Amino acid sequence: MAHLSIDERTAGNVTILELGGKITIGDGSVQLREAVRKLLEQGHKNLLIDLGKVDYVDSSGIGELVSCYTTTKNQGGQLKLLNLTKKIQDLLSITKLLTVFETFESEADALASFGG
Amino acid sequence: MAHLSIDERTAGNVTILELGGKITIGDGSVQLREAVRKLLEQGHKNLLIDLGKVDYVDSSGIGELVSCYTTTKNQGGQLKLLNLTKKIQDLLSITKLLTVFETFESEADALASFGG
Amino acid sequence: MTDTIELTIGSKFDFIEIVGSVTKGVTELSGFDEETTNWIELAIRESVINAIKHGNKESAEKTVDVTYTLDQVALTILVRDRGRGFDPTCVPDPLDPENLLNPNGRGIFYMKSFMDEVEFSKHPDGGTIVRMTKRRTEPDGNGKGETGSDGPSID
Amino acid sequence: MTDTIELTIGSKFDFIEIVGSVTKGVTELSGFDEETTNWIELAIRESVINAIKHGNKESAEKTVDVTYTLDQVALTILVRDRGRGFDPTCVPDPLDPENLLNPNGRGIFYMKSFMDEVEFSKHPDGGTIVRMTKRRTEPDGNGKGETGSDGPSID
Ligand SMILES: Nc1ncnc2c1ncn2[C@@H]1O[C@H](COP(=O)(O)OP(=O)(O)O)[C@@H](O)[C@H]1O
Ligand SMILES: Nc1ncnc2c1ncn2[C@@H]1O[C@H](COP(=O)(O)OP(=O)(O)O)[C@@H](O)[C@H]1O
Repeated sequence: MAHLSIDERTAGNVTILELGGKITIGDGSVQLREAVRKLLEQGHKNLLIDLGKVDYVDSSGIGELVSCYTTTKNQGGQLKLLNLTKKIQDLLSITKLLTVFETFESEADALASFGG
Repeated sequence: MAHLSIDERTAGNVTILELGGKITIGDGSVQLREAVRKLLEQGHKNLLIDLGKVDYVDSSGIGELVSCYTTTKNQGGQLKLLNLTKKIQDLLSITKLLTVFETFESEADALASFGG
Repeated sequence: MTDTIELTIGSKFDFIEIVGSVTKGVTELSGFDEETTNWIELAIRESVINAIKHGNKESAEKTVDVTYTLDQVALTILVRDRGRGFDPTCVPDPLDPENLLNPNGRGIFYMKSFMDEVEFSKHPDGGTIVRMTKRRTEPDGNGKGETGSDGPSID
Repeated sequence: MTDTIELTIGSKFDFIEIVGSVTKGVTELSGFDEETTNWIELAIRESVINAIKHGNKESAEKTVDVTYTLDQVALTILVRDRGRGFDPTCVPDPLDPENLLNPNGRGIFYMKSFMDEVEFSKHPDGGTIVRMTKRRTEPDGNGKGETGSDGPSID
């Protein structure tokens, strides 16, 4: 139960991580951390996280997104968010994290924002 | 929560009751009893109960089907079952109720069985 | 290692759905397959309905306790009410031809059909305890793993 | 009339889903709308995660009790652990700019955002009790019925 699915694909110089399911304490958060760590190791530094199919996030999940953001930035990369659900939008908003993350509703706009 | 939906339609001299949801203690069982009682009062005596969209039945629900069968028969009518789910099939089978109820997998066959 | 979950509800049929969802959660964690999970859920619901209806006679202040214990061998579920108790050997057989059209009397039969063991006892402080067990592995210990389609035997 | 449901679990994150489904069942019975139900579920999950993680430090034999009490005015949920307790006034503010990128420290903030009242106390026998309340009707008693979109206030 309670699993996170992660589909990876590449668009130009950006790696898109399409998440589905739950980003919660335990499994979900760990899986996301591992996926981002591996991509950074392989030199993929432009990461776009598609949250459209995530149906549940708790404070650990939000914390994990923050961690991934920081790790990516510290390695000279960029991590941005695509397709926030209303729930995630609310959770980020009340903790002032919308001022931290760059977020997009359109994949094309998001990809363009990373530059060539 | 936990509700039974009942859609009624007529095919020739047969009234088809399409059930959806749960036939369980409380609401579901009472609703079914009321619907059958009303039809019998109005003179509709050929009843076909379509169980295809019923996702949960407990022993009260099974008992209610038996009650409706008996009431209908006592008033000179016939009550038959259509589209048993595997669960309902199993529940009827182990309590030897498949020897009591006439059951059908095809609506056409069921309707034909009532005669003209 | 043993895991225990306890749930206590007042004597209201409204709470049956909650008992159902806890049962489903516990059986899924136990690794039972979907079909077995459904039958265990049905058995526990029947037992809790009996506890509310026949045991506590729906009196609001009397509670029903449901305890789930999972060990390596089996999932054991206890359902306790605060009623007067009853003699389970006197319950009519629903398969007896004269009972076939009885609208009641199938609950305990379903509990026994879907669980491996069902035992009734009296709590020292009063009330009935129903103890139901579902084995996680084959009884002969041949290591076949989770019980597969351990549903009712259909004739 | 007052309804109470009690749930006791061991200190394992695996059981959080079960707490979630009981919470959902209780809030739906209480007549809260879907969005409010989701936020209440989140608040209770956060509290139970804290009880398992910070309170009981995941030690298997220590339990967490969750008690749901519904009356005409409000749904009140108590979460009790067997830990050492803590001083809730010393918890850092997650909105403080220097904490904004902290991966932890948002659980209690979410609990307070989504519930009407959150109080921490110590149980006489040890452990923390978190008492969370969600009102069913508008606080000024203007009879508006169930709280509608009583979610977080978004700036
Ligand atoms: N917890 C209980 N306390 C007292 N009597 C019970 C209890 N459970 C079952 N019984 C008795 O056993 C009978 C058979 O129960 P059951 O097979 O579940 O069928 P039903 O509930 O439809 O009558 C009940 O009618 C009741 O008399
Ligand atoms: N039940 C508890 N027992 C002991 N300490 C707790 C408990 N709940 C919260 N705390 C303390 O409060 C801090 C803040 O909790 P919270 O806001 O949920 O964030 P997080 O759990 O991510 O640290 C925790 O780090 C912990 O020190």
